[in-house]
Amino acid sequence: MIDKIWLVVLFPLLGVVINGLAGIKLPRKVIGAIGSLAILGSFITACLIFVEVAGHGSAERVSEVVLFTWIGCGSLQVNAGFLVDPLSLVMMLTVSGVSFIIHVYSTGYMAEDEGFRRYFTYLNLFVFFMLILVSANSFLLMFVGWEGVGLCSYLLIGFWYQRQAPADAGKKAFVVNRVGDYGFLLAMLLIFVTFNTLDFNKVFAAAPQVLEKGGLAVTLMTLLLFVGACGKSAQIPLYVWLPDAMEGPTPVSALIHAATMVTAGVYMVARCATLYSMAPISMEVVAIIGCLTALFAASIGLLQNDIKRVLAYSTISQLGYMFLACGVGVFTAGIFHLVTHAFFKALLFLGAGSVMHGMSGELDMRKMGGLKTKMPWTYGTFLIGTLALAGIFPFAGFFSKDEILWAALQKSPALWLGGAVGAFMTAFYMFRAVFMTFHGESRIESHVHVHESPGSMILPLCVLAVLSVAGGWIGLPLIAGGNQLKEFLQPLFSVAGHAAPAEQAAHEVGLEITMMLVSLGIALSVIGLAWFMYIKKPLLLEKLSARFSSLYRLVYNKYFVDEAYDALIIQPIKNSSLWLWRLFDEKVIDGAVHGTAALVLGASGALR
Amino acid sequence: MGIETGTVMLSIIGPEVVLVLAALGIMMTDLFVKSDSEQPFLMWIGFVGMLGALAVSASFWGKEAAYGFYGMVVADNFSAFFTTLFLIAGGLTLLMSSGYVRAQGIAAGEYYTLTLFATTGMVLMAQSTDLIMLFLGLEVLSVSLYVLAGMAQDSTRSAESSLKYFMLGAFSTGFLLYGIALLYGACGSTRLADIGSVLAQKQILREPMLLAGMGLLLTGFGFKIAMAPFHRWAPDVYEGAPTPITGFMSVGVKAAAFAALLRVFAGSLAALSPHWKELLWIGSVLTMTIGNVAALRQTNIKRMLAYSSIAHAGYILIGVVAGGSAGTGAVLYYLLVYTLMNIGAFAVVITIEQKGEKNLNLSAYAGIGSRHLALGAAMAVFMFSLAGIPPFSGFMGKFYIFSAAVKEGYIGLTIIAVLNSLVSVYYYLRVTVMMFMQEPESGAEEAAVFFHPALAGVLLIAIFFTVQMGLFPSSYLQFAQDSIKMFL
Amino acid sequence: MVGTTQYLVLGAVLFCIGVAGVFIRRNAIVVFMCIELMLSAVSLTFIALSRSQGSIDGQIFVFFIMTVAAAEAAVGLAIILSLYRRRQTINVDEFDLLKW
Amino acid sequence: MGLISLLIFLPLAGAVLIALGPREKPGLLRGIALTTSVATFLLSLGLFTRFVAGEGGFQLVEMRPWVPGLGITYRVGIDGISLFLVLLSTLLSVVAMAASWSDIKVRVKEFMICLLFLETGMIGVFVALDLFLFYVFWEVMLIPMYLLIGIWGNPGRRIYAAVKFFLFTMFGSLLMLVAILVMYFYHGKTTGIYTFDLMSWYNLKLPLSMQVWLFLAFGLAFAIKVPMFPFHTWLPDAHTEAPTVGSVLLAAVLLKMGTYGFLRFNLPLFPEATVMFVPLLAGLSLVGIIYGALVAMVQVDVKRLVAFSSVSHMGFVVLGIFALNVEGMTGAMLQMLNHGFSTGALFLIVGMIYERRHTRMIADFGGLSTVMPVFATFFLIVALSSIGLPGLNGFVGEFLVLLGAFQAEPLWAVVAGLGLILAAVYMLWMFQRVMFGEVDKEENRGLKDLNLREAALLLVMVFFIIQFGVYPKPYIDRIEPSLKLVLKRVEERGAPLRPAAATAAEKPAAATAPQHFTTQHHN
Repeated sequence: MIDKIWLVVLFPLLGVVINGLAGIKLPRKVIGAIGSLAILGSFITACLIFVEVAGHGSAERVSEVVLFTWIGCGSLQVNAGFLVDPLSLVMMLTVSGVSFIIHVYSTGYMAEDEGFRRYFTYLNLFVFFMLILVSANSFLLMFVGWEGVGLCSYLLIGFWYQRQAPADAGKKAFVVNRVGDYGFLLAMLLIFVTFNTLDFNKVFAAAPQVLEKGGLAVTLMTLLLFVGACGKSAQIPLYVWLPDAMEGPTPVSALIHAATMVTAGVYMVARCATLYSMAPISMEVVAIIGCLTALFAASIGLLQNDIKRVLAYSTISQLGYMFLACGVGVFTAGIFHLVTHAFFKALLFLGAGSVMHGMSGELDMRKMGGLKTKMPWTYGTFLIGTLALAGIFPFAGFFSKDEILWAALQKSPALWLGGAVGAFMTAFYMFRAVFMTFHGESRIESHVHVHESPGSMILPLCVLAVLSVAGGWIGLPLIAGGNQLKEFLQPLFSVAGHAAPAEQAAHEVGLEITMMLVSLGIALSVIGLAWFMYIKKPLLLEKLSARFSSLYRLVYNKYFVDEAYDALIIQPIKNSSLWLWRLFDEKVIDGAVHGTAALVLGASGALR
Repeated sequence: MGIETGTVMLSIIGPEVVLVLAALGIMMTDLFVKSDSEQPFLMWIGFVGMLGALAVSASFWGKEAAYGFYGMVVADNFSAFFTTLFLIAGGLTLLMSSGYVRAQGIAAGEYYTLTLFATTGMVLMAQSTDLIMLFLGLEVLSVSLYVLAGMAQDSTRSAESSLKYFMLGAFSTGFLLYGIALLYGACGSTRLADIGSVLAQKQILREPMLLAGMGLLLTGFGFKIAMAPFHRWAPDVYEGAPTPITGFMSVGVKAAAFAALLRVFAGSLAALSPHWKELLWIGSVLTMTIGNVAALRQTNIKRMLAYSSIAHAGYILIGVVAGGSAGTGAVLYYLLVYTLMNIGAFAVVITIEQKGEKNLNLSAYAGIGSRHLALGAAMAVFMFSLAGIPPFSGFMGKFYIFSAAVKEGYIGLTIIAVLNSLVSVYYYLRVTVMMFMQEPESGAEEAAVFFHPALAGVLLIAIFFTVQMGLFPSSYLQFAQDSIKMFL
Repeated sequence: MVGTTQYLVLGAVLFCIGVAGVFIRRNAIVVFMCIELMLSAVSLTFIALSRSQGSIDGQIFVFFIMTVAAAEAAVGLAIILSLYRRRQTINVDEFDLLKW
Repeated sequence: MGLISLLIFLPLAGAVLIALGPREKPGLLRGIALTTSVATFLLSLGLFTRFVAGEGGFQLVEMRPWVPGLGITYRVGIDGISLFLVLLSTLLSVVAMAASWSDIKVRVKEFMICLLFLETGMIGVFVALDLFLFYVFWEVMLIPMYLLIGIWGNPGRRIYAAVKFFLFTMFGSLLMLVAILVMYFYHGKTTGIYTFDLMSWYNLKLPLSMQVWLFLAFGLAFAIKVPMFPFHTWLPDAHTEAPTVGSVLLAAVLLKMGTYGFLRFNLPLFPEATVMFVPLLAGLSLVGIIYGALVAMVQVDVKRLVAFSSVSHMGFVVLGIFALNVEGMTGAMLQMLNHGFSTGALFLIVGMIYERRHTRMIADFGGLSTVMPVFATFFLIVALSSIGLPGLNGFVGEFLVLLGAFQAEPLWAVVAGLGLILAAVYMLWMFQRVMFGEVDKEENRGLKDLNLREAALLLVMVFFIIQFGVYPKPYIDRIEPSLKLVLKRVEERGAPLRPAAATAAEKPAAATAPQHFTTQHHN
C-alpha cells in the first residue's frame, strides 16, 4: 500500500481536473460531491497506509516512493517522490481529514455562491498542494507544495475578487509569503551547495558528518528556513497577511488559515529537526520569535471586534506556541499542538462561519449577542472549541499546550512566563468572544433574520467538536504508554541524537501536575474575569479603555504595524521605482540615446 | 621599361570608337526625328552602341594587356572591368532617360549624344596609361556632363547646377593639371609606367615637388570623387541636374575617377603610399562622416542621395587606403554593387518624380508602399542595400571593404566606418518609413507614378543584381580580383 | 639670370592668384577667367619643366591644355549666358536656388 | 537539401507564393502562410526525433561552399542549445500566424510575407555554424521585424519604436561585424586557413588582450539584443508599439538570440575573457533583474509592464550563463524557453484584450474576471508562470539559475532572489487591477470571452507552461551535454583566471567538514 502513496495526491488532483474542466456542465451537488469524495479518497488512502506503517516496527516506518526524475541537471537530481514516515503520515491524516470535514461543510456554506465550482476547484487544488507539501521527499518538492498552497491561499482569499479588500488581501498574502519563500529558497541553495542534494533523507543522514554543530552553515540554513516558516506560518515580522486573509470565505479561513497551510512552517521546522538540533542559536531564535508572536498576537486579539479577526490573531498566537515548542526542542509537542489546534481552530472558524451564515454575513461581535438560544448547535460546538483553545482539562488544547509550557519551563522561565501570559490572554479573548456573541443581550440589527445552519454545516461542527475533545487523548502525557503520538513520532526527532527535554519530564511528574493545575486555575479565573467584564459589568470596559486610552488605541490598531510597513517599505520602493522609471530610464538612459541622436542631427543641420 | 609600345592599334580603343560612332549616329538620326514619339529610337541607337562597346570590351577580358597609341592606352582586365561598369551605368541611364527626356521636354538628340560622349570619356580614363590621356578622358567626360547637367531646359535650377559643376570642374582640373605638371617635373615623364619605375628607383621620396604634385593630384581627384573637403559642389549639382544624369554622375563619374585614382596612386605612386594613404585615411573619415551626417536632415531625395553618394565615396576610399589585392578588389566590387543599387534608387526617384521637379521631396513618398507595393519594395531593397544590410549586395560590398581594412590593420578606420553606416541607416530607413509607414497628408496631391517599360526594365535589372550579387557574390568577387592582377 | 626655378615660381604665383580669384571674385565671368589663369600657370610650368628636362612631353601637354581650355570656354560661356538669360545676373552669390 | 535547410527555405518559399498570390483574397494568403508555418513546425519536429540525446556536439550538419574565395560556407547544424530554440521559433511562428488571424486586417499580404521572412531569419540565426552566415541571418531578421512594428504597430509612436529597434540592434551588430572580421584574419594568419567556420574558430587560442576587445564587441551586440541593462530602452518601446504578433515573436524568440549568442560565441570563443568579464556581466544582469522588476511595478501600460518584466527575466538568463556551471547554464537555457512561452503568452493575452478594447492602459480595465472567466483562467496561469510558481515552467529555470549563481557567488543568488519577490508584486498587482474588482467601466461590461481560436492558442502555450514545469527532463537531457561542452572550453582555458568560482567552492568547505565539497565542483 505504501507504494500507492501517490493516490493520496492524485485524488484531489482528479477533483481539480474534473471540476475545473468538466464541472461547468455539472450540477452543484455533483460538484460538491466530487470535491468532497476526492478528499475522502485521499483520507482513506492515508488511513490505510497509516495502518500499514503503524504495523511496522519503529525502525522500518520510514520509506521513500519515487515516481520519476523531476529535475536532473548537473549535480542536482531531484525526484518527484514521497517520503512516508510517521511525521508525514500524521500530517497527511490531519490535512486530509480536516479537509474532508471542511469540504462537507462548504457544500452547505457555499451553496448559494456563484463561484461554487471555482471554489471547489481551488479547494481541491489546495489540498493537492498541501499533501505534496507534507509528503514530499525533498526540499524542492516541498517547495512546490509550499508555493502551491500559497497560490491557493491567494486565490481563495481573493475568492470574492469583485471587492477590493479580498483582492488586496490575497495579493498581500502572496507577496508576504514570497518574502518568506525567498528565505526558504536561499536555504535550499545553501543546503544544496553543502550537501549536494536536496533529498530529506540524504541531507539528514549526512548532516552530522558534514555540518559542525552550531556552525555558521547550519545556523544560516536553519535561520533562512525559519524565515520561510515565518512567512507561511505568520510569525513576527511576516504575520501581517493572516488577519487580512480573513476576507476569504470562512471555510477557507478554517482550512487554510487555521488548520493546515499556516502550520506548514511548523511542519517544516519539525521536518528539519535534525538540522535545528545542531543549531542552538536558531533554536533560540525560533523559541523567542514563537513566544513573542504568541504574546503579541494574543494581545491584539484582546480588542478585536470582528469575530474572524479574533480567531485569526488567535491562530497567529497558537502558531507561536508551536514554534515555541520546536524552539525548546519538543518537536513532538509542536506537532501535537498542531494537530489539536487543527481540530479546535477549524471548529471555531466553522462555528464563526455558521454564525455569519445565520447572521447574513455579519462579523462584528458588537452587533451580536444572545445567539445562544437561536443557534444552539453552533453555540455548543463553539464553546467546546473555546474550551479546548483556552486549555481547559480534558479538552485537546489542554494537553498539547501544557506540554509546550512545561518544556518551555525546562528551558527558560522567561519563555514559560511569556507562554503563560499568552495562555491567559487566550482564555480571555476567547471567552470575550463567546460572551459577546452568544450571551448577553441581543444587539442584532432588526433586519437580520437569525437562523441555525443546515445539517451539512452542523454535522462537521459536531465531528470536529468530538475531535476537539478527544483529540488530545492520543498524547496523554501522564499515563504510561498513553502518549502514542510521541511514541510514533519520537524516533524521527531523536535522530539528531540528543535527549528531548520531554523525556526528562517524566521524572518530575509531581511538578508537572502542579503546573497543570496552575494553568488550569489561571484559565478558569480568566474566564471569570471575562464574564465579569462583558456580561456583568460591561461599563467597566469603557472606563478602562478611557483610562489607558493611548495603550488602548495602540493595541486596537494592531500596533500600527501595517501602517509602518507601508510607510517604511512599500512607499519607498514604489517611489524609487517611479523615480527610476521617470528619471533614470526616460531621462538618463534614453536621454543619452536621444542626446546622441540630437547631437548628430544637430551636426547634420550645421552641415546641411 | 619593358612595355611594348607598339603602334597605333585602333582596336585598343574599340569601345570608344563604337560609342563615338553611335553618338554620331544619334546626331545624324536626330535630324530626321520629327515627333516626340520617335525619340525612343535615338535612345535605342545609343543603347545598341553601348552593347556593341560592351562586346568589344569583353573581348579584351582575360588577355595579356595590349597597348595602343604608343603606350598611351591599354586594354587589360582592369580597363575591361571598368568599361563594363561604365557601360552598365550608361546603358541603364539611357533606359531610365527614355521616358524622362520626353516628359521633361529635353532635347533628346543632344542628351543621348552627350551621354555617349561622357561614357566615352570614362572608358578613356580607365584605359589611359598616360597622364595626358587621363586628362583628355576626364575632359571629354566633364565637358559632356557640364552640358548634361544643364539640360533640363525649363529649369533654372538645372542651369545653376550646370554652372556650378562647370566652375568647380574646371577649377579642380586646374589642380589636377598642376599636379600632373609637378609630377612630370619630378619624374620626367607623364607615362604612368615610367613614373612608377622612376619612383621605384628613387632613394629619397621627400622631394617637395613630388609631394606637392601628389597632393595637388589628390586634390584634383578629390574634387571628382567628391571627397571631403572638396565635396561641396556635389549636393547642389546632383540636386539640380536631370535625375537620370544625377544617377549617372553619382556612379559613373565616381567610378571613372576611382579607376584613374587606382591607376595613378595604387599603380604608379605605390612608392609614395605612406604619404597618400595618410591623406586618404583622413579624407575617407571626413567624407563618410560628413556625407552621412549631412544626409540625415535632407528632405529632397536627390540631395539626400547626393550626400549618400559622398558617404559611399568615403567607404570606397577605405578600400583604396587598405590597398593590396583585398582592398583594391573591394573597391572594384563595391563600385559595381554601388552602380547597380544606386541606379536602381534613382530609377525609383524618376518613377515618382513628375515634370518640373515635383515630388522630389521625401514627403511625396508617403504611402507609396501601400499604393504601389512593388515600387515600394524595390526602393526598400535599394535603401537597405545602400544601408548595408544583408542579404543585399550593399552589405557584401561593405563587408568586403571592411574585411580588407581589418586585414591591413585599419581597425580604427573600420570602426568609424561601421558607426557611419549606423548613421546612414537612419536616413535610408526614413525613406522606407515614408513609403510604408506613413500616409500622405490629407489634402496632399497623391503622387502619380510615372511608369515606363524601359524604367521598369532598369528596376528589374537593378533589383536582380542587388539581390543576386548579395547572395552569390563569388563570381563577382572573382571578377574584381582578376581585374586587378596588374597591381600585384 | 632667369632659370627654371623662376619660371616655376612665377607659375606657382599665377596659379595662386587664380585660385584666390576664384574664391574672392563673384562675377562668373571673372571667376572663369581666374580659372583660365590657373590653366595658363600650369601651361607655363609645363613648358618650363619641359625645357629644363629636355623632353617634349610637357610641351605636347600644353597643346592639349590649350585645346581643352578652348572647349571648356565655349561650353562655360554658353552656360553662363543661358543662366544670365534666366536670372539677369552673373553674380555667383545670387545663384541660390540650390543651397551652394 | 537537408532537413535544416528545408526548415530555413520553406517559409521563404511560402513567402514567394504569397507574393504571387492575389491581394484581394486575404483569406487565401492567410491560409498559405499558416499552412507553410504549420508544415515548417511539423518538419522541425523531425529535428527532435532525429536528434541524438546525450551528444553534445553538432548534429545534422549540412555544409555547402558559398563564397569560397573568402572561406564563407553555408554551414548549418544543431546541438542541444539550438535544438529547442529552433522548435520554439517554428512553434511560435504558427502561434503568431494564428494570433494575427483577426488582428491584422490591412495589408495582409505584406504582413504574411514579413512573418515568413522573420521565421526564416529566426531559424537561420539558431542553426548557422558559419559566422558570416550567422551575421547575415542576424541582420536579415531586422527588416521584417522593423516593418512589423513600423507598419502594423500602434499609431502614434510606432515609427519611433521601429527605428529605435533597428538602430539599437544595428549598433551592436556592426561592432560585432568588425570583431568577426578581426577574428577571421587572426585565424587566417595563425593557421593559414581563412574561414568563417565556427568549429575551426573554437580551436583557436586568442591572446587575452584580443579576447577582451572581441568579447566586448560580441557582447555588446548580444547585450543589446537580450536586452541587458542599460541597453534595454529600445525594448519597452518596441514591445509597446508592435502589433501583438510582433511583441510575441520579439519576446519569445528574438530576445533569445542575445543570450544564445553569449552561449554560442562569447563563452567558447573567448574563454579567458569570459572569466574576466563575469563580474561585469553578472553585475549588469543583477541590476537588470532588480531594475526591470522595479520599473515594471510602476508601469501604467500592460505591455510596457510585460516588457520591463522581460528585462528582469532575461537578467536571470544572463546570470545563469555567467554562473559558469552546468546548473546555471541549463537553468538559463530553460529560462530562455520558459520566457518564450510565458512572455509570449502574456503578449498574446494583452493582444486579445487590446483587440477588444483598443487600450493597453491598466486603468482602463478592471473586473474582467467576471466577464471573461475563461480568459481569466489562462491569464492567471500565465501570470503565475511568469512569477515562477513551482510546478510551472518558470520555476525550474529560475531555480537552476539561482542554484548556479549561488554556487558561483552566493551574493548573486541573494540579490537575484529579490527579483522573484518583486515579480510577484508587479505581476499580481497588475493582474488584480485588470482582472479583479468590479466591472466599473461600461465598455468592459460587454466584452466577449475567448473564442475557440484564441482559447486553442493559449491552450498550446499553457500546455508547455505546465509540461516544462512538471517534466523538464527531456529538455534537460538534450541541452546539458552541449552546455557541458561549452563549459569545458571555458573551464579548460579560463579556469586559471577564476577567482570567483574558486572561492565559492572553497567557502563552505572551509566552514565545515571538507569531504563533501571537493567532489561537487561542477562537472
